[in-house]
Amino acid sequence: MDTVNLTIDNKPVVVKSGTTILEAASGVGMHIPTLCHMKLDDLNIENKPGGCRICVVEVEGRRNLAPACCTDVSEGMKINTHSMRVINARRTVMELILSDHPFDCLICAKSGNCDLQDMAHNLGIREIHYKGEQSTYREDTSPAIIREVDKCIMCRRCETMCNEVQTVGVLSAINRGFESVVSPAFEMNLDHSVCTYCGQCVAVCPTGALTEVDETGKVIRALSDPTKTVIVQTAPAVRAALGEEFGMEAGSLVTGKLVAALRRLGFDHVFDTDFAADLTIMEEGTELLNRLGKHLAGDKDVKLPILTSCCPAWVKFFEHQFPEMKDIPSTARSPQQMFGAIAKTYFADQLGIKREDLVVVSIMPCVAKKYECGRDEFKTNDNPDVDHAITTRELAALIKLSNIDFTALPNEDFDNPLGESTGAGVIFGTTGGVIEAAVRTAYEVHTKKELPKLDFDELRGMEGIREATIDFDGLPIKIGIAHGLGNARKLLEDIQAGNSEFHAIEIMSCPGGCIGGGGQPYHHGDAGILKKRQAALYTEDKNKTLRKSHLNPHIIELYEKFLGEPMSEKAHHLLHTEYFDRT
Amino acid sequence: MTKIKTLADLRKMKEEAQSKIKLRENSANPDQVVQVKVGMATCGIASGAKETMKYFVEELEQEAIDAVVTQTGCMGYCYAEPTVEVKLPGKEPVVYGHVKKEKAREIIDSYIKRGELVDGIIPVSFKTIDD
Amino acid sequence: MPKIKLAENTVQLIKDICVEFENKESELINVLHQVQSKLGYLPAEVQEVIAKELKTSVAKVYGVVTFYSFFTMIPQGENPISICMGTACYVRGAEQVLNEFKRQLKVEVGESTEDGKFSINCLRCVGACGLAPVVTVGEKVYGRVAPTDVKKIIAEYHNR
Amino acid sequence: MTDYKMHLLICGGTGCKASESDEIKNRLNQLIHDLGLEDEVQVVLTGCFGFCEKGPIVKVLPDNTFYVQVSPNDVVEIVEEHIVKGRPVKRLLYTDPTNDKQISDSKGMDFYKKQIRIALKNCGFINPENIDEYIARDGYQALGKCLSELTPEEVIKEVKDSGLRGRGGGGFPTGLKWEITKNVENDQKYVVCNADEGDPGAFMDRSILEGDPHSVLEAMAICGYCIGADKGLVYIRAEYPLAIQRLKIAIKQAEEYGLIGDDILGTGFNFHIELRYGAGAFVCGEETALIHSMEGLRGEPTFKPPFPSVSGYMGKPTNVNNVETFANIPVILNKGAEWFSKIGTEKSKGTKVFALAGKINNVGLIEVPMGTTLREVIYDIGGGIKDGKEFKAVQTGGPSGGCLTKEDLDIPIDYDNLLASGSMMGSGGMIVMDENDCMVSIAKFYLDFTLEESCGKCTPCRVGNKRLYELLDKITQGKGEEQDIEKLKDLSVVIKDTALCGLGQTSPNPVLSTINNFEHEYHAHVHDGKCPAGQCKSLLRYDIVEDLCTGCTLCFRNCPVGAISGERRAPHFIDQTLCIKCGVCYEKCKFNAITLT
Repeated sequence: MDTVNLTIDNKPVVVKSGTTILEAASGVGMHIPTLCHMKLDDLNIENKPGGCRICVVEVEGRRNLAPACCTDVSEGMKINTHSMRVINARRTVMELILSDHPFDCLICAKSGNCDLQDMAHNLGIREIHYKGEQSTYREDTSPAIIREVDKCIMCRRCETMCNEVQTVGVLSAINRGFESVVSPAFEMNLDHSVCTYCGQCVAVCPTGALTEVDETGKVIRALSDPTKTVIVQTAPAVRAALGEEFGMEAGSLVTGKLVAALRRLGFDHVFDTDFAADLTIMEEGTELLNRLGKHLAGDKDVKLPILTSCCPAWVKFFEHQFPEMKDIPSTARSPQQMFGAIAKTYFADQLGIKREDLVVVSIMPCVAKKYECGRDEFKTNDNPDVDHAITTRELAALIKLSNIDFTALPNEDFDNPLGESTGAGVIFGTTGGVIEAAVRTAYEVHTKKELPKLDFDELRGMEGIREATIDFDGLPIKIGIAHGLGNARKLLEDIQAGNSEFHAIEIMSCPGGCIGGGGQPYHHGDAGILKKRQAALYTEDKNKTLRKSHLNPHIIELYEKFLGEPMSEKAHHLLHTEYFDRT
Repeated sequence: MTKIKTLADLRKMKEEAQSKIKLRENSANPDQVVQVKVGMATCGIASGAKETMKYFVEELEQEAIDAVVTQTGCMGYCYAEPTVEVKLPGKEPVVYGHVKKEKAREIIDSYIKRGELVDGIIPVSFKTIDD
Repeated sequence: MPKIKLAENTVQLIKDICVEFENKESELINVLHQVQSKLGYLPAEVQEVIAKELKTSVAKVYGVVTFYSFFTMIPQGENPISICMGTACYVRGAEQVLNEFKRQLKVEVGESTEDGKFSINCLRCVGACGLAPVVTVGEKVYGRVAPTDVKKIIAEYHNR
Repeated sequence: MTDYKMHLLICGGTGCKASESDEIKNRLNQLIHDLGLEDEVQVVLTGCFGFCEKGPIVKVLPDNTFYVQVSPNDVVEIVEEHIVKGRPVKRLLYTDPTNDKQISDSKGMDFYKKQIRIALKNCGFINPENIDEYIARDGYQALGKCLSELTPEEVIKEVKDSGLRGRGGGGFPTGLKWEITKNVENDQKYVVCNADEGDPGAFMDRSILEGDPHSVLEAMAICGYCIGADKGLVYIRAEYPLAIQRLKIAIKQAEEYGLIGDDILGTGFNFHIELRYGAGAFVCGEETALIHSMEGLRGEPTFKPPFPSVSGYMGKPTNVNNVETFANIPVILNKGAEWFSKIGTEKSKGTKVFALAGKINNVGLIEVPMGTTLREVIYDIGGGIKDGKEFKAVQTGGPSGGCLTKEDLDIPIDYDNLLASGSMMGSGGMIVMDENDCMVSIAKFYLDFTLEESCGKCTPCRVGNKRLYELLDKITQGKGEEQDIEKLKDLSVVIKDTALCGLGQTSPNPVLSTINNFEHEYHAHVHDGKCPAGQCKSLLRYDIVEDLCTGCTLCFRNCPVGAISGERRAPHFIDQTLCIKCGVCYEKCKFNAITLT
């Protein structure tokens, strides 16, 4: 490939042609600040509107300043990234952004974690010289996401996520000039829109314009209510990310500390969603084998592929966008909801208390889980199976609020019976993990043989759409994997067109799967963090003695004592669900 | 309409079309063509100016002389109607009185074609009839 | 926003227009032009139909509608009054004319009078700068309008 | 075939149509028919004559009689007097404002004397709805010659040699642009005509499209031949219904003659043209925004490179030129690059069309050779300042340009000189201002425009221009502070330096140029609380001179807010805290007892 010679701040640099100034500078240790620009390597996600103009640099011979994020280097270029002209321009642009931004940093949900705040600090803004009218908008609260549109700086990252990556199409820039802002159509509330609450907009917002609904207050209230037994479940992806909130290296596994922290917060029983993940495999795996069996027997009514259904944003996505296909996904509930259903029946019975007196809290990497636990079909007598779903970030806030020194905590173990899990449950937190867990169980159930090797490398990775054929002892099973709803849409359209040869497809709404969920600690545009979280989950899986869901002793016990067998009538009632046409 | 199939056809078509707006082209560049102004006020019309004008238009056209024949108001020489002002490219205008068909013929043949002055000039010398 | 129910033939009309443009997303602006010329404005429900037909998101349609000043979501008055605010008209007093219209009709720019007879809009240069300031009512153009002419112009339409 | 002895040309441009030129045409036709003269007299509705100030215009050929401000009621007189009796209708002739002399032949009018018409050569001369008349004027000859006798390289060389530069504002060499697009390899390319003329007060492109649509179509096809495109798109403002209609007719006629379509003139070259409509967004004049708009998106500009020549409409190489640029092409190819390059200045060849507007006697459309001075344009062609007022400034380049002052009157107009004097060529709007125009208000007016037309994508334009506007507004309200003028300058410089597209980068120009040339006016507003031009209402003060007031109570009775008090037959008094400066008292007072300071 051709190379280009240039100088950046008087340093000679040689880079590949087609490199942007931003990338070239970064290569020599000059980190030009950016605000709207976001590039998630490996995920093929890029937001490059060139709109914020924070990254401008001086290029010798050019009339005006050049945006580093979208200007390619050229031979002989002489770039100055911090001349007086540049600094002056950059500061003025920042002042302009701030002049149309509320000054409530101290009480903003994003305070301390805000790209805008950091950058204003780094640019040494001490005064706004250009004050004037500020745009004001109505706040929009939905079951999962809050939009404080006053704080929108038109970086368009959320728009890119919502349209190009997720193809949900709820958010768009509207109006123009000073009035322009990112909004749903007709400035309607999110809960009137086709929003899936995947939370990817929240994950990338550089300000406090998009945040999750904060339910920590409700959790504190429940914990301090002496009449309630409060139990907690924690999703697989949480343990691979929570440490980041306490300054730990990305990819640190903090399962033991997490359990310890939850116990110190006052939860009566600390359980694991991984347990429910194993349960999901029992149900979903059985459903797959049933459908497959009928299909192989020539039953024309049975539909394949079967699609996973543990992701609530994905469920809402197809209910809105592909309602005619709502009989294809597995009817299995998500692990969060299976956990809630079992907790409020089986476990409440064990404790001898009424379901109303048992409060189930879940810690999720996800904002859509807040919406999911509020769905009517997951309630009995108006009492939800899961009472409150809080995000990894909210949990971190709770821990800080409760004066717990997280990093100094000892490692503790989950409680039983709903705390035991296998490695198969752990990898639910990454793209490819659910289907790998399902394969481990389905293979052994179907072939009645033990798997020679448990690591299915062909199902792992970060490619947006992956496919693999697994040999079920002579029966080739075709598997598809998609993460990111845009990728899911492609597979769905193939199915619609009759071009899909898959037997089973795993779909996760968030790029990377739950490790990249909208409720996780902010990645601030660094996709490397997601890969480290993913690696952490595979490590945890490897270190487990049990790595196949059907071998989880407490699952076996649950079926023996309570459910009977997978897909039994009771299982059907508690662990399966139906889908609705939401168009 | 039929399609024009070649450049040659287009060129031919242009020539046909040009004749239709020749009057406009010539009026846009009157200095390059012969200008004939016929006094067409009441007095002129009564004295047969209309026929004179028609004669000029038709004859000049037939002989393919690029010319602009216009009518104008009373030139103030009612005694000599019909009056006609002729201006050759690059020359001062000349006004002729009592121009009927025969005189017009003479003006065309001698003055317009060969530039030889003809009898019957009304001495106006410095003013054109528009003033 | 009050929901309106579109008549079936209106929906069909919109669908037909979309078909005329092969239901192509890239023809959105042409479709919006056509639909607005038929219906007079582009209410939310209409945009929803268009989004569906062109297989795009309604947010995107709304984003486009609100970007271009030519598109409106508010029904126009029977007699849409437009005051040219191009430079030539401006320096020759268009603002005073506009204010007089606003005062007489008691509406702001972009609004319609209560009886639905008039609506006021500003536009940029109709290219009749020689007649500045220019006001159009429907198709009719009024040139060299002074604030004192406003009453007369309104009266022309009042009793129709 | 009828050989008409007399042609009546009626201006059918938007301006004159607004003044009922259609009705004039109908009545003329009717009367001529009634008199049985339809074989003698041809009535033609043409494009704009340019002399919009005095429209509607009726021109009688062959004698070139130029009637101004004709109303339908004048038709009878024109027919009876002029056509039948040959006597011009004197009262409808144009009167030269400088010497009160009536001029009958348009050739004698100063307005036309200094003009050279290339882009406008057919405007006001042919019937734009009749392709034959275009063909009669060498129409499609250039296309025919290119397709049959020249290679694309040869055509591009001719365009390059002519020195033609883009007339849309930037002044990029047209031939070079074509060459760049030609050299990008792709199986599909596009030619786009930018007819999204949005500068307030500019109507050059509209007039060309209305008066001579074929010239643009022909040029687009030539461009398509050169760059290897078989599809052309005209992006035109929806606000130009007449131009759209004429374009549609022209496309249809050209298609019927096979001059557009497949296998043009038997050469195997295919070229189709479609229309795309703007929807009221000035920023769509910027080529990347225009392309997005054509794709059905919000008209937001994107960073260049990639330039449209490489990746444009639908991601394909696209050559975008504006209307006036295209209109020059057939003439250049017919008359030769050498002929064209002799007109104009060293670096700016040919002519430029300007829309003259504002406080000038002859508002209208003119075309002058590059290098003509502002003085010639304003005083000779434009007939000087209206109402004998004093010239103050002229704004060129619209909201992206700047103002030029008395000192600049003798600068020969071309791209480089205008830039050097702090303005720019722009698309050709020229707004003349007189002593009564407040330059701070003018800057505010342009900022208001930019603000409303900003797409909102980049911070400097979205927020920066808002802040500039607010500062200007503050100053015109008399609330300006010492540091505000500096702030205006500083912020303007940063916006120019950092905005994403041409609209944003040039939006502070009116501010900078009015500060550069009229800083004293800004100071007067800020320091003395005065608007020297007497335009900023908040800074006006009406007072009653006691000695002159007779106590007639007329002002008292007319004041809409009750700000005036006083006894009958005793001097009255204005309460400045209540006064809204509407000026009614000033107008009503019969004794000149009210002063305005």
